[in-house]
Amino acid sequence: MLSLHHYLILSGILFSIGAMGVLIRRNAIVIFMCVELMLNAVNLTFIAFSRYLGNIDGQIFVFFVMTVAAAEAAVGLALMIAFYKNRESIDVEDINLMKL
Amino acid sequence: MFDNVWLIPLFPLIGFLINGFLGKKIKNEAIIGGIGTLAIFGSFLVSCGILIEMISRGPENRVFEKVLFPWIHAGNFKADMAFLLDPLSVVMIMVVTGVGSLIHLYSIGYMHGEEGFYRFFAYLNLFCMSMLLLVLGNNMLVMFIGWEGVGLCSYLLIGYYFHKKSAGDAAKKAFVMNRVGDFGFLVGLFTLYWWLGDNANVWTINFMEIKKAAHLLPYGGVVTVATLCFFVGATGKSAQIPLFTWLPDAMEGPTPVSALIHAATMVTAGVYMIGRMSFVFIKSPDTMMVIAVVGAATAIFAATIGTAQNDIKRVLAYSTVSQLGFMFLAMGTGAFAAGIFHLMTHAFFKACLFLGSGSVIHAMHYALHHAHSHDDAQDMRNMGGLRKSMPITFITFLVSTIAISGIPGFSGFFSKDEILWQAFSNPYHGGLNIVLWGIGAVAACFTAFYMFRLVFMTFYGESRINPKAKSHLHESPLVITIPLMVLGFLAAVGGYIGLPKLVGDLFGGIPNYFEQWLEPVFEQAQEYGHHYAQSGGHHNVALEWGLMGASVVIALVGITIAFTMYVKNTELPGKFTSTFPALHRAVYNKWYIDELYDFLFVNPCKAFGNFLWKGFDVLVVDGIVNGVAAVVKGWSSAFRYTETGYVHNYAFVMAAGTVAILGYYIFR
Amino acid sequence: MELALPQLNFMTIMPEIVLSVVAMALLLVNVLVKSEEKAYLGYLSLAGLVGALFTVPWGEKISGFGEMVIQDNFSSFFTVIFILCAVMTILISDGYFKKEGCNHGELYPLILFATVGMMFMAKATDLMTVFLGLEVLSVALYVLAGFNRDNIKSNEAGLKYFLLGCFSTGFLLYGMALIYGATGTTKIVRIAAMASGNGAVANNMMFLVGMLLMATGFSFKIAAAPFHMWTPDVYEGAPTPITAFMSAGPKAAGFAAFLRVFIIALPTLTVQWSDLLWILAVLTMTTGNIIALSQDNIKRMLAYSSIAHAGYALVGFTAHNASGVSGILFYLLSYTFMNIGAFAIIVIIGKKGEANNNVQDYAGLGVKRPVLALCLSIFLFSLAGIPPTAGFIGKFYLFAGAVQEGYIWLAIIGVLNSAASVYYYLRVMVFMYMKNPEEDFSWVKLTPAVMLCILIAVAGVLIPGIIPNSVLNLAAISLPLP
Amino acid sequence: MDYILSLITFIPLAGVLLLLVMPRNNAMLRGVALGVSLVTFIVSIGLICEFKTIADYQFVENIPWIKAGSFQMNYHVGIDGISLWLVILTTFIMPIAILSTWTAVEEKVKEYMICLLLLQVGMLGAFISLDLFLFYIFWELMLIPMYFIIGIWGGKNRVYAAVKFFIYTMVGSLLMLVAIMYVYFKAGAGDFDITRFYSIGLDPATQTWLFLAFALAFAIKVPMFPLHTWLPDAHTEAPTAGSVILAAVLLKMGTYGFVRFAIPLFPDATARFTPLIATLSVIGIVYASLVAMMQEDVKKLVAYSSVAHLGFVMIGVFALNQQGIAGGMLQMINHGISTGALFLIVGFIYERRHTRLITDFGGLSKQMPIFATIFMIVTFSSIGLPGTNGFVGEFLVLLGGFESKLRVWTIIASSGVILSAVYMLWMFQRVMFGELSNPKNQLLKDLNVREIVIMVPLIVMIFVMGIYPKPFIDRMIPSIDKLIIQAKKTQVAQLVVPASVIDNAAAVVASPSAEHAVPAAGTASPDMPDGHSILPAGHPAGESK
Repeated sequence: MLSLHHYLILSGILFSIGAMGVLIRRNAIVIFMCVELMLNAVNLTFIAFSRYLGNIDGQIFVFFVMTVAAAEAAVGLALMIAFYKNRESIDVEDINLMKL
Repeated sequence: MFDNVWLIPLFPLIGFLINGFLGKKIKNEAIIGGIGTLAIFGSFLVSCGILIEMISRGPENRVFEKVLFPWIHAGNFKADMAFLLDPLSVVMIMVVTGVGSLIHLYSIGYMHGEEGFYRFFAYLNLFCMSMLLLVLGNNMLVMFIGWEGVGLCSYLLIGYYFHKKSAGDAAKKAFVMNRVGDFGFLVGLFTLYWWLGDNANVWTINFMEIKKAAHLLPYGGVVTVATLCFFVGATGKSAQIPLFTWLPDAMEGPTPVSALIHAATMVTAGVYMIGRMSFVFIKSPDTMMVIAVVGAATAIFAATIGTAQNDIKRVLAYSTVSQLGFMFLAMGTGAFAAGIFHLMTHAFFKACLFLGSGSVIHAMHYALHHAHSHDDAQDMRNMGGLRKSMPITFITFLVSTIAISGIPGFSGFFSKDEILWQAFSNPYHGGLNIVLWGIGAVAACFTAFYMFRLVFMTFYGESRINPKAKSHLHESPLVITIPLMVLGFLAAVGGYIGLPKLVGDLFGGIPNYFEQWLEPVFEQAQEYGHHYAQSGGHHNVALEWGLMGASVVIALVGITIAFTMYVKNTELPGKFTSTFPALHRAVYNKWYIDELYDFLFVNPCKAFGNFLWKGFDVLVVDGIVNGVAAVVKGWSSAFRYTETGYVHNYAFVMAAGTVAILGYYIFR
Repeated sequence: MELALPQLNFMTIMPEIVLSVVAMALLLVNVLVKSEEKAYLGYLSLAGLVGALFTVPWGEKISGFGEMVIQDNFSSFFTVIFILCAVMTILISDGYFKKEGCNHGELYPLILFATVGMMFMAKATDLMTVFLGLEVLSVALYVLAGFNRDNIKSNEAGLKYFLLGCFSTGFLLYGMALIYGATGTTKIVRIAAMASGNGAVANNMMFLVGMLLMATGFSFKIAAAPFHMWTPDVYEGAPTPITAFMSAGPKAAGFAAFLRVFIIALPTLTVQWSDLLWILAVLTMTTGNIIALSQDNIKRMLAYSSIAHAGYALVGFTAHNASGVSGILFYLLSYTFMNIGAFAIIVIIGKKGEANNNVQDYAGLGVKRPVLALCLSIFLFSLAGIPPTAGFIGKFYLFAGAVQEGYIWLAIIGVLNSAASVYYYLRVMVFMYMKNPEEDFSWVKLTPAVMLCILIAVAGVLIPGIIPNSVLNLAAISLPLP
Repeated sequence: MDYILSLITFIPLAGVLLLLVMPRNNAMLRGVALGVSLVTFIVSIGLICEFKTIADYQFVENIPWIKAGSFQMNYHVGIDGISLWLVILTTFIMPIAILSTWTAVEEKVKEYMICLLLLQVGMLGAFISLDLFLFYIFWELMLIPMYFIIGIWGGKNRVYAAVKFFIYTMVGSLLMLVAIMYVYFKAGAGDFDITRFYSIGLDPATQTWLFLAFALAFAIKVPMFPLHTWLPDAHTEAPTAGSVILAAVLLKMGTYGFVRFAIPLFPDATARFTPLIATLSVIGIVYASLVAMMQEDVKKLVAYSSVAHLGFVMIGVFALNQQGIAGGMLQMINHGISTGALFLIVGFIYERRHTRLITDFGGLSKQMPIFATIFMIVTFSSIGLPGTNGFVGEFLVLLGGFESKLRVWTIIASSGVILSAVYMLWMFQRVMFGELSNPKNQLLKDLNVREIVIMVPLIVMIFVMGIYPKPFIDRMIPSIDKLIIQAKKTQVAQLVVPASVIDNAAAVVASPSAEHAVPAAGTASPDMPDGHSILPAGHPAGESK
């Protein structure tokens, strides 16, 4: 029988994987994917709690998160396209005009 | 008349203001000089009036205080602008205004044609005012105004020829050395004020109030501290060891200045101050001894230097230092009246000597100028045989020289002999008395020697003057010679108001008027003195006669030596010099005291100041300030490299921050 | 199970409704307006903002939408800040985007949407609303930061902000999830109730970690160290009016949500979070000020300065007493005026393509354009916290709050920081007044809109600086209360 | 006359507004600025006329200003004998400062005058504030115009000097701000009224810290060794008027701060730190004098001399007796006049020769006799020659110090009178005496009418205060007595009322006639004179020790 802890640990691991991806990967799209992974890990947490607590709030939250993630994806990809048009790269190593 | 005492300093003040502000516009020397002279002469007249009134009053009614206005009042401290008239201050104002008037008159002739003639008279008047404040002040602070005021005027007048570097240097030196003394004066004042206030609840700096409270003061202890501090002040003003070196340099000023300030009046302020506070000084046997020893030492020390100087004014300057030493010797041995008496006679003969030397210089200068010669007009080696061309100057000069040398019948004899006798006989310093007398006697011998050396080199022998200039030499005008004659007369007869009792008894019991006159002033001091007098003193008439004779002999010895060396056998000085070159060089160079002071104080001070500025202030103090700024700036330039511009670095910092926070809270 | 319809209370979100409607209408109108007449959109949006301002109620406390939002003085105060922020941004935008030659019709709706998002953050009484408001704001801001499509720096700013913003959102959300898990609710009042009544919840590690992760997420929004790294780059790259907007509005919104959530929902963890904030405050102030010292680009310098100011506000937050919190409110309002005012001047001094933004380029401004220089000096003095400006009063309340709670050292570090900060503010004035002009600043055009913006800013800095009573009292009655 | 203080403080502000709207006509701008400062001065004369010689604050205005949250700040102003003369000094110096730059400042005249007048607002405000918060506002407000005056119209290294001045002062004052907040919360609910704070009775440990914070701010401003290094820089770089105001008024803020705030607020800490402060002051006197002696730049020399002079003020103030504080207060004013005048003098020659190096001069007396006379008077005032103002202050300071526990320090400090003569006269000699060798100096013109007009009031004040300082001291004394009582409040070991107060009261009763002849010494009664007959217990008179 899967307990709440299993879900929480899984989501924790997923969240960590996502975070590590953000830190390690160099392609902006992949990084964004990793962020999505983090968000979905959170969603999993919400759902698990919601189920465990018998409370629907968590599930509603998840809907919002999904919607927002979609909006973010749209904006994000647009930004990347704009950047790519000027720089012809979306490698984060190249996003370094401004520093210090 | 007493009520009008404020007029005395007022007249010179008015003279100063008129000449100071309008002098440049007036231009006419006669008017400027007239104003200046009349101003001080007016004071002289008022002083005479006061003297007459004081004589007419009984001895117990001769103290008078006049408050002009309250000056500094803060809490228990009160200093009024107020004057004190008593026999002592009247003697002083008579000397200051009398000699002052003569010197003003003299200056009209002497300063004729000088640039800044008006300036000279303005300063001279200002000086007189300050000096009168000094002697008239009824409290230490008014005295201190005058005390510093005369220092200021001395500064201004020494630096009168300000375009000469030496004059500027001398002026500054005089002021700074005086300031060292003033520092002592101030600390002495504070000590006395604080002790009396704190321990006896007499918060005062008023002389008469201190006098009344003087019985509360202990013998020695704090009084020694206070009086020694005051004495430091006196050494500064009166050019005693160790602060005497400014006075010879002060000869950079015009000669009337030397006569008035650096001979007759200002330099005697220290003596006056001790006299004024005799009731305090005498309470400290140690201080009295210090004063006596310093006085005696200065007397002999300056006299030795005087023997080897060639500048006519410098000889007189060292002579002044030496004579002041005599006065301090008198004060230190409790012979207050004698000290003041010598102060007065010294004012007469030394003023006359200075003015006489001025007359010589004036003539020499004129002559050399017309001969287009660049010889030094003040160097005695360029003079000689002047008695023929300048008879009046010569005679007055000779009279004064006899007076200073202590030849019986002239004023200096009476006062100097009184000092020597009292130094010997007063019961304060035990065995030291004889030593003091001995030093004084030797110094007197030196005095006679160098003074006659001066006379012989200047007025006798063959003329060493540039031959071309010789024809231009002539006697100075009346405006110069009249003061000479008056002062010469006073130098001759001024001593008779203070005949020693011994001599007076010979002539049917003529009392010592001068001592009698000052008796109420010093009565209290003498009483305190008896408190610790060691023995009854030596009141042996025969001994007194003997010592008097001895001092006459000593003077004659000095004169004889001078005569031998500078008239009869003129090679002797050269021989002497070549026999003892080191000694001569040391004496000629004033025992290298100036160099010693430079080495000990001036140069280290400058070096230390320079170190503090460049080494400490800029590098360390400001270095720390700028260093802090630099460190912050450095951090700034270092920390900005944390902003690498890479997203993953930023994300890493965020993640690391989160982990650190979580870790801290979970595992703490 | 009975189905209870929640009380909706549209009145509670009246300003948001007004602005959303105007924004959507503008999107439609935008299609019809020629590109050189986009300014009209600006006027329309200004009208909408002013209209929204009139719908802000005071003195009431109404909960709406099933306790999702609340209308109270706290939210009203922030709503005013946001509207002012939007108004001033719009006033300086038109000139800027014309200069940059950038079609900017969508700008106004985006600003309005961002404003709506901020308002929701200030009103949120539910973590869900906090998140929603935050995202509405963020999404709009990502676009705004990268609005200058042809400018590579703007692109980069947008992208950096986007990536890091999403990343931080993840942490915030995870924190919310944990809090939800620990208490079983997302309503902040109930979270507090659950925690205070129940030791098991209050001491639950999940609850604590949730708090910490939320703090992380909010710290990103307010640009507190070490979550500040994005700020300089984004501020530098974003179009200057947007930088102005971002530095004032979203920071205030972040504080609004941060304050309300932590003070109302997490009073049981006060000890923990005030410790955390103490450290964050010190780090933030110091980092911001130290690095700002060596900046030449004035936008970047102000970015670091804005980090430092977040630190000052955190000082008040650490104290979280009446003086401290009302100090934050006052300070954020003043900061809006002084910072946007400063940016307004940077906007008009700047040349096309974000050029002329270095401190050195300001040489001689005091001679050539004395009034502008004077205004900029006033803003900078206010930023430095020197009387008689609002910046000083704000700082006084913040630090006084800390002193009152016994955080003496925090206050001392704070004042030392503000002493150091003086250097870089003065540096701008050194160039403006004490160097000789190299250019004549002939390109500087002072349009009425910009002039109005600067005027508002000057008034907003000086009047509360001299007679701060009314604003302070407003702040004092606007504390976040359950 | 109820609002006279506000009137005085804000007339300059009105002048600023007037200047703002005026066209850029330099002559007119200067005229208006001068007029405004003159009007301020004339109105401030009213203060002296209406001033009552009592200890309380007068011309008090207390209007609620900020009241929000837990704070209550009032616009609470008023003056007593201590601040009266500083206010007058400020209004007195201002027209002189404005007149002094008539020709020296040709660029940005409008801004310059605005800065000067704003500065005046700040200074006056700080002197009249009785509300600690208000004081702080004005205190900081002063920095801004001074920063611009140094930074814009200053010399070569002006930016460095201006920024250093600003930040150095700021660091100290911000720490003081924290201390102000702390005091406020310690005092409990209420306003920032300083008299309220006087009576809170903090424990000694707290006082220590608070005193340090206050003292740091004030010590930087004074400036005391070793916090003085901003001063030479600021002075050297500032334009003449800036230096004049800086020396004459701004530095007094520090000493005034000690008198008004640090000492009465923290009596225990004051007692504890008196030796430290006195030591630093004495070091400052000797050290600054020695450093001044070696300076090559006249202005720097005068700047260092300021450090030394302010050291005297600090000694006097911390002597905590009537003479000391009265002397310190007088010395503040004296320093304002004398050093202000010295800076003006340096300004005159700088304007002519564009150099301030001592070696560039020499022999100027010949070329500029009026200048020489004035310079000499001011020099001697600075040295503290009796008859000039400098003496009265210095003397009272040293006297007060000697009577207090600071005796040893005072003796060392007294050596400052020697050193000041050394460095001032040496400088004077090198500048004014000697050969007029430099050909550039041979063309120098003597002072013109405007310059003489500037100097005359200062010279007059030098003598008035030197010869008749009574009106100045008399008005201070009640306030000083109050201060002393306050400062010794918690020191149980001390007398409750200083003996001097009793004495003063006795003197008032006795009220001696202006002139009286004391009969001959012997006939006076054996008792002490009347003024001294009231003895505190434990001090039997007439006891020979």
